[in-house]
Amino acid sequence: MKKQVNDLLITDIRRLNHDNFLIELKSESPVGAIHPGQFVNVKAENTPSAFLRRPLSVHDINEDANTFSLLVKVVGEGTKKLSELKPGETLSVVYPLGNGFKMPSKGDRILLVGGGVGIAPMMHMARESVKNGAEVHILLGARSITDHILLDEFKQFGTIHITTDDGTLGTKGFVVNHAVLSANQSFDRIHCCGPEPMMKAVARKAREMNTECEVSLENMMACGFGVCLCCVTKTTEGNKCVCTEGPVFNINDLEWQI
Amino acid sequence: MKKQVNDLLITDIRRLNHDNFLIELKSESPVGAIHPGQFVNVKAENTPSAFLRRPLSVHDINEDANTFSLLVKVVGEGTKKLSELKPGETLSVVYPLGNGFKMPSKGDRILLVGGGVGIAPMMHMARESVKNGAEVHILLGARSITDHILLDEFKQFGTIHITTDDGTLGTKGFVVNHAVLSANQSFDRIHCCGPEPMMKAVARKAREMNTECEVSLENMMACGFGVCLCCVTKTTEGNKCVCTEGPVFNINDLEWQI
Amino acid sequence: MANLEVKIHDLILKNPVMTASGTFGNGTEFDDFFDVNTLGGILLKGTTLHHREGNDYPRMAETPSGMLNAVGLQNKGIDYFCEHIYPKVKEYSTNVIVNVNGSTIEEYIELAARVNELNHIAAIELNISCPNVKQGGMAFGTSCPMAEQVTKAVRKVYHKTLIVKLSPNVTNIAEIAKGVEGQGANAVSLINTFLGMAVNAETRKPVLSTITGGLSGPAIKPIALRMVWQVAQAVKIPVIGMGGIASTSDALEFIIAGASAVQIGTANFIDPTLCVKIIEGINDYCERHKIKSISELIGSLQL
Amino acid sequence: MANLEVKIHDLILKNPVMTASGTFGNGTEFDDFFDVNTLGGILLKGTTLHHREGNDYPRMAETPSGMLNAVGLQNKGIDYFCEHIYPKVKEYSTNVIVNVNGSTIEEYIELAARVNELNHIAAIELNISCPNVKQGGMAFGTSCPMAEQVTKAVRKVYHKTLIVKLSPNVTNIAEIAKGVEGQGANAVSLINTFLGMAVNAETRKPVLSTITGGLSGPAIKPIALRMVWQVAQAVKIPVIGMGGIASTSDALEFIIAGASAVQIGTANFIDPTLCVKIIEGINDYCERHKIKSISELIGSLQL
Ligand SMILES: Cc1cc2nc3c(=O)[nH]c(=O)nc-3n(C[C@H](O)[C@H](O)[C@H](O)COP(=O)(O)OP(=O)(O)OC[C@H]3O[C@@H](n4cnc5c(N)ncnc54)[C@H](O)[C@@H]3O)c2cc1C
Ligand SMILES: Cc1cc2nc3c(=O)[nH]c(=O)nc-3n(C[C@H](O)[C@H](O)[C@H](O)COP(=O)(O)OP(=O)(O)OC[C@H]3O[C@@H](n4cnc5c(N)ncnc54)[C@H](O)[C@@H]3O)c2cc1C
Ligand SMILES: Cc1cc2nc3c(=O)[nH]c(=O)nc-3n(C[C@H](O)[C@H](O)[C@H](O)COP(=O)(O)O)c2cc1C
Ligand SMILES: Cc1cc2nc3c(=O)[nH]c(=O)nc-3n(C[C@H](O)[C@H](O)[C@H](O)COP(=O)(O)O)c2cc1C
Ligand code: FES
Ligand code: FES
Repeated sequence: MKKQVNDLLITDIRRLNHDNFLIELKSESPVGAIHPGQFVNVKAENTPSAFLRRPLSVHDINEDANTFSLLVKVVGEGTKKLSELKPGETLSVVYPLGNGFKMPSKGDRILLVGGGVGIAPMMHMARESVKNGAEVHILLGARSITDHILLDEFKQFGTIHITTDDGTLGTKGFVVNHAVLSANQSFDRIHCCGPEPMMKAVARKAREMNTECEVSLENMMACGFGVCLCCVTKTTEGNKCVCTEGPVFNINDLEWQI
Repeated sequence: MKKQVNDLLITDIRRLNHDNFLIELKSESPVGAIHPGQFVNVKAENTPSAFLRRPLSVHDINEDANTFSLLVKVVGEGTKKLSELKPGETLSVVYPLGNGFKMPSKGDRILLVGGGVGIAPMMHMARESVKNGAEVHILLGARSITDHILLDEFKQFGTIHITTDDGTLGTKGFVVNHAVLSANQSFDRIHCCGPEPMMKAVARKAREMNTECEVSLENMMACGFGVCLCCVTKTTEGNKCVCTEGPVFNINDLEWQI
Repeated sequence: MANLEVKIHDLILKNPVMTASGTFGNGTEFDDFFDVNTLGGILLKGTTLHHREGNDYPRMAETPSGMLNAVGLQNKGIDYFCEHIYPKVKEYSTNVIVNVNGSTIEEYIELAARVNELNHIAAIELNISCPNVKQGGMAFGTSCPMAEQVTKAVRKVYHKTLIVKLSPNVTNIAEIAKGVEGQGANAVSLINTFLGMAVNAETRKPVLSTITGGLSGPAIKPIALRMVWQVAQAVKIPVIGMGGIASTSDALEFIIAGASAVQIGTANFIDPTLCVKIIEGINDYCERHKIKSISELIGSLQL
Repeated sequence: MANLEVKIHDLILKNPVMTASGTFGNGTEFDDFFDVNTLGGILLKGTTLHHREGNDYPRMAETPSGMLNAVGLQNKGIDYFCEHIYPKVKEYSTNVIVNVNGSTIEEYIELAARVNELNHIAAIELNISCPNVKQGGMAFGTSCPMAEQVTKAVRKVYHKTLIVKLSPNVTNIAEIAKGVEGQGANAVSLINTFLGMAVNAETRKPVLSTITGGLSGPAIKPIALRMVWQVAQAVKIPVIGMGGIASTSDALEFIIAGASAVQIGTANFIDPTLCVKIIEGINDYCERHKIKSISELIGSLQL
């Protein structure tokens, strides 16, 4: 799908909990062409401290309505401005960007791991993986029960596994403490998105389990389409741009000390 | 009244025509202490091209509700942002600023002249002048009939005289073409606010009529309370700050070539 | 309460927050907004030997996250200052510092000598970096030998704390800082404004009456911070940092980069109570980070 | 349609809008967004003799109305360029210009000689102003004698249009512009980024891996505009203006101040189609103001 920059109509905006919300955007090009794990780069408001665009994963798509949604956590001025938008307004979006996840084949058994707002790209990934005929397991980690969102939606696409740091829901501890991430489990592939320490811990487990593993990185970006060279990560083949050669990387290609 | 900076509640915001709107603000200090002709300095949104505050005249006050209003014309980014505010939101306001008009005594016959959005301070002035027992005439000029606003409101306080550049309402021409600004009229004082060429033309008439005349200037301001020295105008006593020693000046004190 | 006291040579500031010259009037303009004595110190507006009318209007242009000014040191001169302004500002219990400006070395000397007589003026800030005057000003601050010369000359007649205010419009600001340190400056303050320009595309005319003016505000903060860091590494005397400070975090960044104190300039125009908020914010930060004294923070950048 | 054609020595630009090196990749990254051939010219990303990995991540910090970058000239070197990039970019019908960077004069010479061989490269832009490399870079651009030396050396081996890109981190940019003009530069382009810095107050660490980086974006526009105006008055060769251009009005302001052409940099990141909008905007302006040829506008500032 060709990259484009467009003012897209906001068809819905919905607060999910204290700091997460969903924005639904009407696309001009067929959303079916967006690959799971790809992201968009948005500009809500020309505020001085949110000068650049803000990269956000495509959370889910709706082919019938030709809309896609973003799951956003409010962390600073840019995301706060986004949260104040209203349906009927438009948002400037550059999309689709990045490579996306490797898709499973029919019969593959895969595990999607999302920590915090890292669950964002996993809905789209789960939906498309099920379409491909894969068996999907979804491991979701958060600090506490009130931080877990969209569990019913995820349940549509596979088996859900939950952890909370404080034990208020599911297994107490981090995602890597969950039984689904242990050597007696066998997956064709693990796909992971979340805070870097969590992704590194999952990558370590995947190594132990001898399982292929992909992670989605969130480096700081200035352009999002490969021209500024600001977003690099070290790989076995030297610095690569997270925005064009990622955000999804196989852990074997990264120079992570794990 | 002590100057203050406060986030004031917007109690009403109302579009009057294509480019003018009214904002009503709930004051924390008694609005009765605001002098006609004083202004406020507001900050709607920290946008890069509207970096500084925006000076706006106090249009009118409501002592019962303890509110005051601003009459704003959308000319650029700052005023556009203001126009998008909603009742219930707050606006950061530094107020009250400047000197204000010289008030009439009982029985004085005065003429208020407003051109374009220069009519803004005249409602408050008219209201207080009537309270003082003055006879108030109000001359309002605009490009065309659709640019004339608030005529009914002004009528409460005195006799209205109208001009339009295109003759669609009242006398055709500029305010100085109106009969009320002619030597056979006698006023104790003329108070004028509008574009500079218009104020200069009125000042010239006032000289001819041998009538005291005050004008309210709109120089570019950075601070609004006398510390940056950016807003100066040349007077018979040298450069003076429009924000503290004005915005209202007696035309005899200005170095205008009229 | 953390201990926010800092020393700038003989000056004891109860906290590191001061106001920048030309953005705080003579302090009295802020009396309505807050008690000026809560500040670490105030810098009065630029004073010259003789009365100056300043430049013609327009003197200001807004720019992205900043502004250009071309005030041109409008002030009533040192006689008026001594007679009318000093009697008021000497009542402040905080440090009151005069910003002195000359078009020649002789003028700087005469001014400094006059201010030296005023008991309640704690220090002078030698402005060798004003971009808005035809003579002197920035010319002194953009040449190392001239900066040294004027500092040396003033040092002879001025016996209290001598702060030299540096221009950012130079290739090597650390070199100039070292130069004036060598001539007896007790502290350096930086930065003054960048020489900038605004054009009205519709009329094809400059926006400012003087064509160019001085750029200030958040836009210049990254460059100011870099210069403060470079200068703090180059000199042993205290560095007073400024340029675009608009929040507690901004002020802390300058202190961490090596500033012993900061000055708030343009941001006063937008929030006249900002200085007070920043003093409170710095205290909160210290408590949150278990910092007992602000001195632990100065130049604490971890490389 | 107004006539938007401008000449930069031997280069004929169909309009004065180019892209700034390091912000436009090799052009192909924009193919999805618009037809790159509609531009007056494109500046390819900085090329060095040898492969460079660039600096460590993080390389970017957002600042008020601007950004700092510390990319450090990541590129695959001139051999890779000739083999893999040149075959693609030579197909563009617009002017394609290579931005060359050395750590020594010898490297500049070798690079320029290599690019001289490439038929479809219309010009080189000699980058003597990169603030993000340890050796060379800005050191050449902040010293007049060194700027002259490198220009002179390159002039000997490079026979097409030679543009020298100036650093704003200097006391007197006009002096350096005159210096390189004297050594045979056919045009100067300015400005490169300002050396700036960002600090994270919470962690007390620099934000960038390299501590300092280059400031670009609208924040620097007023200073860039002033420098373009000063340089345009000092030299006879064409001036290419840049620094914070983000709208048609910005571009026009540079042209009115004396730039024969402009480059759009950081703003491409925010609106990848901006260049096209600015070309249209300039044409609209000319029609509205009854300007037949853009050349009437260049340096038309009314004082
Ligand atoms: C490929 C990619 C996909 C992402 N997907 C999502 C998503 O689906 N949902 C979501 O909520 N967030 C996502 N993020 C993170 C999101 O971009 C940042 O949270 C957002 O940019 C912060 O903007 P702000 O103005 O609110 O915060 P700021 O005030 O700018 O910063 C707050 C914090 O966020 C970090 N941050 C700021 N800008 C970026 C940036 N450009 N990239 C990474 N981190 C940044 C800062 O270091 C700081 O710690 C993604 C990031 C990337 C790179
Ligand atoms: C004392 C005073 C009282 C005023 N009262 C009113 C009022 O009651 N109602 C009203 O609508 N307007 C009033 N104005 C004018 C108003 O301040 C400007 O229209 C407004 O600041 C423009 O902001 P902007 O961001 O929308 O436009 P910009 O995009 O900033 O500029 C648009 C135009 O307005 C001019 N302008 C911008 N800033 C200022 C400024 N600080 N002072 C003067 N002119 C400026 C510019 O030169 C430009 O031509 C007053 C101005 C002053 C000084
Ligand atoms: C309107 C205005 C007037 C100024 N006048 C002076 C002055 O008289 N003397 C001086 O040394 N600096 C003067 N400055 C510079 C400031 O003191 C300060 O160095 C500069 O603005 C950078 O800080 P800021 O970005 O916080 O404003 C002035 C700045 C402004 C905006
Ligand atoms: C991410 C980035 C990379 C850059 N790389 C180069 C470069 O390789 N060579 C060069 O001469 N300038 C480089 N520059 C500087 C720009 O070409 C331009 O001079 C500067 O950014 C000012 O223009 P702007 O404000 O429009 O971005 C780079 C700028 C940025 C932001
Ligand atoms: S964000 Fe610019 S190259 Fe990746
Ligand atoms: S606007 Fe600052 S002194 Fe008047």
